[in-house]
Amino acid sequence: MITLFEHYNYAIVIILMMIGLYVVFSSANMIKKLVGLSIFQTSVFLLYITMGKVTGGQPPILDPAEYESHGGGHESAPAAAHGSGHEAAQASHDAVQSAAHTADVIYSNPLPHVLILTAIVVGVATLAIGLALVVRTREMYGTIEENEIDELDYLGNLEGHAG
Amino acid sequence: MTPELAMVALLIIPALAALLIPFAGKYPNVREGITVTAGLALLATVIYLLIFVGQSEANRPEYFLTKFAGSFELKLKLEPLGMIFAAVASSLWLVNTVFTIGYMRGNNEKNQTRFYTCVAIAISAVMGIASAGNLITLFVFYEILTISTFPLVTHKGDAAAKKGGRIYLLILMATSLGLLLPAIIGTHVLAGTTDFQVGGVFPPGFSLTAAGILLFLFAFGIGKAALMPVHPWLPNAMVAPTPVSALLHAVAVVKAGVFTMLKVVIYIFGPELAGQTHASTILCWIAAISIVLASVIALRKDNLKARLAYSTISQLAYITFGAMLAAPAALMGGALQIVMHAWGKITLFMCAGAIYTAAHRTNISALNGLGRTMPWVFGAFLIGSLSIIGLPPMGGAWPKYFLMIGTLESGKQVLLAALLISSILNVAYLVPVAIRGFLLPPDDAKADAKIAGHLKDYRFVRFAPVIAAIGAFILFFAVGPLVDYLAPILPVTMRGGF
Amino acid sequence: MMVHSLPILLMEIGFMAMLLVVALAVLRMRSLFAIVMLQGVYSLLCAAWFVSLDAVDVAFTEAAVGAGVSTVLMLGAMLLTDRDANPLPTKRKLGPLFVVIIMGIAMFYALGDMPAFGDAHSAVNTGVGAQYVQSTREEMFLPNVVTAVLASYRGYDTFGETVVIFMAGLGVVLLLGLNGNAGKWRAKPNGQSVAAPSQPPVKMAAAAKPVKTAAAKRKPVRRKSAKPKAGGTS
Amino acid sequence: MDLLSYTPAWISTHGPALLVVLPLMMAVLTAILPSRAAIGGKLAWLAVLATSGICLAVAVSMLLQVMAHGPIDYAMGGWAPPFGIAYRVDALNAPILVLISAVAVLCTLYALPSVDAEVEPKKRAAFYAAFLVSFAGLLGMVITADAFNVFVFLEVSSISTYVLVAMGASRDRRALTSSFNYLVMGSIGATFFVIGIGFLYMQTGTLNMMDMARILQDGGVDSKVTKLAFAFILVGLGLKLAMFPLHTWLPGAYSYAPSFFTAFMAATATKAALYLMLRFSFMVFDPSWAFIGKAVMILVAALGLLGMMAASLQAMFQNDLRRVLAFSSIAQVSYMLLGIGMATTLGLSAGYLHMLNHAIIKGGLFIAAGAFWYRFGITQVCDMRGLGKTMPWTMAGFTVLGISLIGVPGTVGFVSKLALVQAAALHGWWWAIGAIVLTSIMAIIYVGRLIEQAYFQDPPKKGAVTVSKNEAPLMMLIPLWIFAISAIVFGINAEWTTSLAAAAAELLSGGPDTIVPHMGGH
Amino acid sequence: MNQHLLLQVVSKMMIPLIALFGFYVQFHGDFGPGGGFQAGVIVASSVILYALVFGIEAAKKAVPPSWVRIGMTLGVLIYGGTGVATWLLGGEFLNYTVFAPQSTHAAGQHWGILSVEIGVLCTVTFAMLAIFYAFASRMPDLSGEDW
Repeated sequence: MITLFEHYNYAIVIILMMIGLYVVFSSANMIKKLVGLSIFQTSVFLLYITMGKVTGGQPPILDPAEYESHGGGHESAPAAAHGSGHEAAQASHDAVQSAAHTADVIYSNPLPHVLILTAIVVGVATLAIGLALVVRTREMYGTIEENEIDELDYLGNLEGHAG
Repeated sequence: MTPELAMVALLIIPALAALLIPFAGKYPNVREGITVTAGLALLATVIYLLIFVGQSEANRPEYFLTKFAGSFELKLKLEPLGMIFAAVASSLWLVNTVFTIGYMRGNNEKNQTRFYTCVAIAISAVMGIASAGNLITLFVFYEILTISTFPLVTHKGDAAAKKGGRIYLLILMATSLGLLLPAIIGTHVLAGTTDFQVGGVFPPGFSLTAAGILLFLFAFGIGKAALMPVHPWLPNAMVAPTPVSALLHAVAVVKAGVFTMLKVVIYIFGPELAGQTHASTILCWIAAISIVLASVIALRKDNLKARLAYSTISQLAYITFGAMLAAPAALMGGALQIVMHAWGKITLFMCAGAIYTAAHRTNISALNGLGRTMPWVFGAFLIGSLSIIGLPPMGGAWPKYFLMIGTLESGKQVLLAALLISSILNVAYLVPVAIRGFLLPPDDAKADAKIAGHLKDYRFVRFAPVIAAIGAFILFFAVGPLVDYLAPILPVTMRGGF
Repeated sequence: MMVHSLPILLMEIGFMAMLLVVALAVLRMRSLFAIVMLQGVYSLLCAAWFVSLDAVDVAFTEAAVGAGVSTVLMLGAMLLTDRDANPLPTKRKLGPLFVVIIMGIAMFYALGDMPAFGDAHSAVNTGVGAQYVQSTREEMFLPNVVTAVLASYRGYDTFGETVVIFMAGLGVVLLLGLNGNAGKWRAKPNGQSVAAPSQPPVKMAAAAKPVKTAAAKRKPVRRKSAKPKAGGTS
Repeated sequence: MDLLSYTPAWISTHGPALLVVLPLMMAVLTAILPSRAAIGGKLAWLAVLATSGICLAVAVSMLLQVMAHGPIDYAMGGWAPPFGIAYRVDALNAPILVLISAVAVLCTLYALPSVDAEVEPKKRAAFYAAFLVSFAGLLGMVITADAFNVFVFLEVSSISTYVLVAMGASRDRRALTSSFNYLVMGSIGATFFVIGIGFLYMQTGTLNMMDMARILQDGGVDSKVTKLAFAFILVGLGLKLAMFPLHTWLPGAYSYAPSFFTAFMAATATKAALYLMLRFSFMVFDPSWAFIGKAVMILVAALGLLGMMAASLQAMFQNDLRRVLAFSSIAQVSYMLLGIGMATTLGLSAGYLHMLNHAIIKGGLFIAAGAFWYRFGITQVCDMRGLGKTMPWTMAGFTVLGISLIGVPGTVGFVSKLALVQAAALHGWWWAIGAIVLTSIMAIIYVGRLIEQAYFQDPPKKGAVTVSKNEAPLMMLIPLWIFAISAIVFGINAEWTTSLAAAAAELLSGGPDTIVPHMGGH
Repeated sequence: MNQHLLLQVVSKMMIPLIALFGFYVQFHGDFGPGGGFQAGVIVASSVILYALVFGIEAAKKAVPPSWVRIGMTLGVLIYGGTGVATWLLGGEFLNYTVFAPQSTHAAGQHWGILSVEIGVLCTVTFAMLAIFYAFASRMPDLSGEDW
C-alpha cells in the first residue's frame, strides 16, 4: 500500500499510457488513431518528467548571482566532466551533496527535461506527416475509416486495379 | 600440367564451354564445335589423371578450394572410384554429344543453345561430384547438378514437361535438403569431419544405432539413386529429349546418386561399420525388392523410354544393393556396375532416340520388323540388352557375377534369388524388343521403306549407339585392369580377393 | 519520505484526475472536433503538471506544441476530411484490450521497484542529471541548465531533432505541396504496360464525392457496395 | 591490410561523425536545389551518389581500422561519456555501416532511371533529400553508443521512411495506407523503445550504453525495472525489425514504396533494427542473467520459428510479386532471430552472416522487381509471363538471386543457412533444423513459381502482336548484376564475410566459441 | 471580410507583439525558460494568425512559400555549420570550446549555443510555416454546411 502511495503518479501515468495505446489500436478512424498516438506519447513524457522530480526541488534554472560567487571552483569541474563515466558516477553522490551545501537549493533533474523536449518535437513531426497522409488518403479513397479502406482495396484487387 | 591443376581443369573445362556456348548461339557449328572440343579436352585430362592416380596410393592429388560457414571447407581429392566415374561420364559425354547433334538437328528442337549450356554445366557438376574431397563439397555439386538439369527436363516447355520437371525438382530437392543435408551435418557433428577416408571416419566403437539412422538418412536422402520409394522422379524425367535421358538419366545424374551411395558406405561408414548395422540389412532387402519390383513394372510398360526408365531403377538398385551388402566382392560389383550399366544403358537410350528420330515411334508394339530397315540400330540394341541382362561376353556380366559372390560372402543367400529373378525379368522385357525388330513382319512396309529412303540423313544418330555398343562389348575384356584399379578403395583388411 | 506539502499533493491529484477523465472522454467520443479539442486540453493539463514538476521548459514547449500546433494541424486535417468517427465493431475492441492489459500488468508488476516519487537519492537524480547542474554552474556559466544540456552537452541530439523538424516540413511539402497541388502526377512505366491498367485516383475521388456528405456517412453499407463499382467503371 | 595504409589518419579521429553529418548536410543542401524538372533531379542524384560514395569509402576504411586496431570512439562536442553523446565503431557495427553505405551506392545508381519513372519531376530533388535523411538516420542509429541518441536517429530515419513510402502513391494509392499503417506501428515501436530506455535510465541514471551495462552489472540485475526495460526494448525493436507477430506493416510498405526505395529499405532497414536488438540484449543487458537468457532464447527463437513457418506459407499464396518477396523477407529475418535465439557464438555468427547475405539477396531481387515494373508495369506474379524472353538479362539476375534465396549451394543463401543448421545441430536444436529444411522447401515453391512464370510461359500478347524484347536500362542492370555476382562470389568464397560475422559474434558473446553462460548446460 | 474588422485591427496590433515575444523567448532562453524551439513556434504562429485573419494569400505575399524551403535548410545549415566550424578549428563536432579556448567564462560555449539556437529557431519557424501552408492551401473538398 505504501508502495502505491509512493508511486501513485507512476500508476496514473501507466493507466494513461494504456488508454492512449488502446485508442490507437482500437479505433478505425485515422485521425482518432493519431490522437490516441499523441496521448500515448504525452503520457510517456509524463513518465520521464516524474522520474526527474526531486521533492522540494527548484526548476533547474540557476540564480545568476550564485554561480558568479561560485566561479572559483571550476578546476574540479573539468575532471568531473571530462573524466570517464566511472569517476563521473562516483562523483555523482558528493555532487548532489555539494550542490546542497554550496547553495541550499535543490534542483530537479534537468536531463529528463532535455530528452522530453526532443521527444515532443519528434512527436509533432510524426503527427504532421501522419495528418498529411490522412488528407491524401481521404482524397484518393473518399474515406478515412480503415475498415472501409481495406474493403475498397480488397474489391480493387478483385477487379485488378492497382488504384 | 600438375595433377592439382588437371583436377581443377576437370571442373573448369566444361564450365568454360558453358560460358562460351551462349555467345556462339547464332552459329550451330561453332556451338557444337565448342562442345566437342571441350569433350575431347576433358577426356584427355581424365585419362591423364586416371593414369596418374592409378600409379600408387600416394598419388591422390588434393586441392583446397575455400572455407566457409565456420568449420566447413570445400576441397577436391581424387581416388580410384571417383576417377572411374569421371572417366565414364566424360567419355559418354563425348559419345552422347555426337548423338545429340544428330538428334537435335534431326528433330529441329528449339532452344538448343540453352540445352548445350545446361548439359555442359551438368557435366561440370558431375566432375565436381567425382572429385569431391568431402561430403559438403559433394553436396554442393550434387545440388548444382539438380538445378542445372531442371531446364533440360522441362526442355519442351509444355504442360507435361512442366509437370515432370516439378516432380523432378521437388523430389530431388526435398530428399537432399530434408534428409541428405541433415545426415551430412549429423556426420559432421558426430564424427567431427566429413572428409572421405578409406575405412570410414567414425571412431571405432561408434554407436550402431546412430550409424543405422544416418545410413537410412543417406540411403533415402540420395534421391538420385532412385531407391524405391524415392524413385518417381526418374520416370517423370523421361519427358526430356532422349539425349538428356541418355546422358543424364542413364549416366550422369543417376550414377552420381549411386556413386554418392558407394562413397558414403566405403569412405564415410567403412564397410565394417556399415555391415554391422541392422539398417544395412533392412536396406539390402529394400534394394532387392526394388530390383524385382522395378523389373516387373518395366515388363508392363509399352513405351520404350518408360520401360528403359524402370529398367534403370532396377539396375541402380543393384548398386545400392551391393553397397549395403558391404562385402568386398559386392562393393566391387557395385563399382563395376557403374561402368557397365552406363555403357549398356546409354546404348539402349540412344537406340530409342534413333528410332524416334528416324521413324517417330515410341511404343514397343509399333516396332515390328523395323530392325530390317535399321539393322545397325537394332543390333546395337540387342548388344546393349545382353549387357544389361548380364550375359557374357558383354561387360554387364561381371558386376552381376561379383554381386552374387558378394551375396554369398555376406551370407545372405536368400537375396541371391532376387538377382536371379530379376535377370530372368531383364531377359523378358529387353530381348523381345530386338526380336520384334528382326523376326516379326513389319506392320506397314511402305512406311518402313520411306524411312529406309532418307535414313542416310540420320548418320549421327545411328553412328553413336553402335560405338556405345562396341564399348559395352570391349569392357568385358577390360575387367581385369578395372578390378586392380579399383582394389585400393577397399580397406586393406578386405583386399584379399583382389 | 513523502515530504510533499498538502496543497501541491492535492493539486497533482487534481491534475491526474482531470487527465484520466479527458483521456477516457477521448476514448468514448465520436465527434472528431470534440476529440481534437480534448487532445488540446490534455496537452494543456500535462503542461500545467509539468510546471508543478519543475519542468518549465517542457511545460512551455508542450503548451506551444501539444496544445497549439498539434491542435491547429488536427483541426486543419479534420476540415479536409471528416467530422465523425464511425462506431467501432466490438470484435475490434477485444484484441487491443488484451494487448493493452498485458502491457499494464507488466508495468504494474515493476511498479514496486521504481524509485519513490521525488526521491533525491534515486539513480536518476544522483546520476548524470544531477551532475549537469553542477558542471553547468561551474564551467558553463549559464543559468538555464536545460538550455546548456540541450544545446551543448547533448547538442547532437538537438541537431537530430532539428533534422527531424526539417524532415517533417519537407515531408509535408512532398505529400501535399506548398500550393496544395501535389498528388496529381501519375507514374508510368517506361515501356508498354502488360499489367492490368491502374485506375486514375482523381476519378476515384470524384467517385467518392457522394461519400463526403454527412447524409451518406450515416449509411455506410450502401456506400461500400456503391463506391468500388464507380471506381471500377472509371 | 595494405588497404589500411591508404586510409587517411583523420578517419580514425573524425570518421564516425563525418559518416553521419555529411549525408545530413548534403540532404538539406539537396532540398534547395532548383525544382525545375530535369536539372534539379539530376543534380540531386549526383549529390546523393557522391555522398553515398564518400560514406562508403569512410565506412570501409573504418572497418579496416577496427579490424586492425580495435574499436574507434568519438565524443560528440568533446564531452566524454556519460556527459556527452559518444559514438563507437566496433566489430559489431562496422560491417553494418559498410553494408548500408554499399547498398545505398548501388540503389542510387539504380535510382536514376527508376525515380524518373516514378517520382514527379519537380519533387525529385526533395525526394532525394528525404532519401539522404533516411540513409543518415540508419547510419546514426547503428553507429551511436548513446541509448537516447539511438531513439533520435531511429526517428530521423523512420519519419523520412514514412514519407518516401508514401511517395509510391503516384504509382499505387495503397502506398498511402501502407505508409500510414507503418507510421502508426513504427511510432508505437519507437515509443515502446523510449519507454524501455526510460526504465533503463530510471535504473541506472545514465544514457551511455557502456555505462548502463557497467552499472547494471554492479547491481540491479534482478530489479523488476530492468526486466521491464528489456521487455519494452525488445517489443519496440521487434516492431521495427518485423519480428513475427509485429510484422504487419512490412508487406504493404515494401510492396507500394517507390521501387528504388524498396530495394534500399529491404536491404538495410530491418538489419539496422536487428543490429540494435543484438547490441542491447547482449552488450547492455547480458544473456547470462536468467530472465534475459530466457527471454532471448525462448521468446526470440520461438517467434523466429513461427515467423519462418507462417511467412513462408503466406509467401506461397501471394499474387503480388513484391508481396512474395516481402513475406520471404519476414521469413529470412526470422532465420536471423533463430540464430540469435541460440545465443551461442556459432548461432550469433550464423544469424549475423545471414543478415549480411540476405541484404545482398533482397536488395537485388527488389531491384529486379522494380525493373519489371519499369519496362512492363508488372506487379502481379501472373504478369511475369515470358520475362525470360522479354528481359533476359534482368530475369537471369533475378533467377540467380532467387536460387540464392532458396539456399542452393554455391550461393550466399546456402552459406548462411548451412552455418545456421550447423549451429543448431551443435546446440542440439534438431527441430530447428527441421524447420529450416521445411521452409527452404517452401522457398523452392514460392521462388519456383516466379521463375516458372518467367521461363515456361510465352510473352503476353498486346492486341495481336506478342510483346517484344525490352531489356532494362544499363543503370538498372549494373547494380542488379553487382548484387547477383556478389551473391555467387560470397557464396563460393565466404571466408571474408564469415570472418566478419565471427568477429562480431565473439564480441557479442565474449570470446571465441564460448557458449554464453547459462545458454550452455543448465 | 468586414465582419472581421475588429479582429483585423486587434490582430494587426497583436502580431508584432507576438513576434517580438518570440524573439524575447529566443534570446532570453539562456537565462529563463525558452529557447529556439519555443521561439520558432511562436514566431510561426504570428504568421499563422496573420493568415487566419487576412487570408492565406495575403500571408503568402508576406512570407512567400519560396522562402520556406530555404529557411528550413538554412536553419539546419547554421546548426551543422557550427559543428563543421568546430571541426575546422580542430575540435570535435559541436565542441564549442574551440571558439574561445582561453575564456574562463566559457564564452565559446555561449557563442556556440547562441548560434545553434538561432539555427533551431530558423528551421522550426519555417518548417511550421511549410506545414501550415501545405494544409491551408489544400482545397477542402467539402463545404461549410457539413459543420
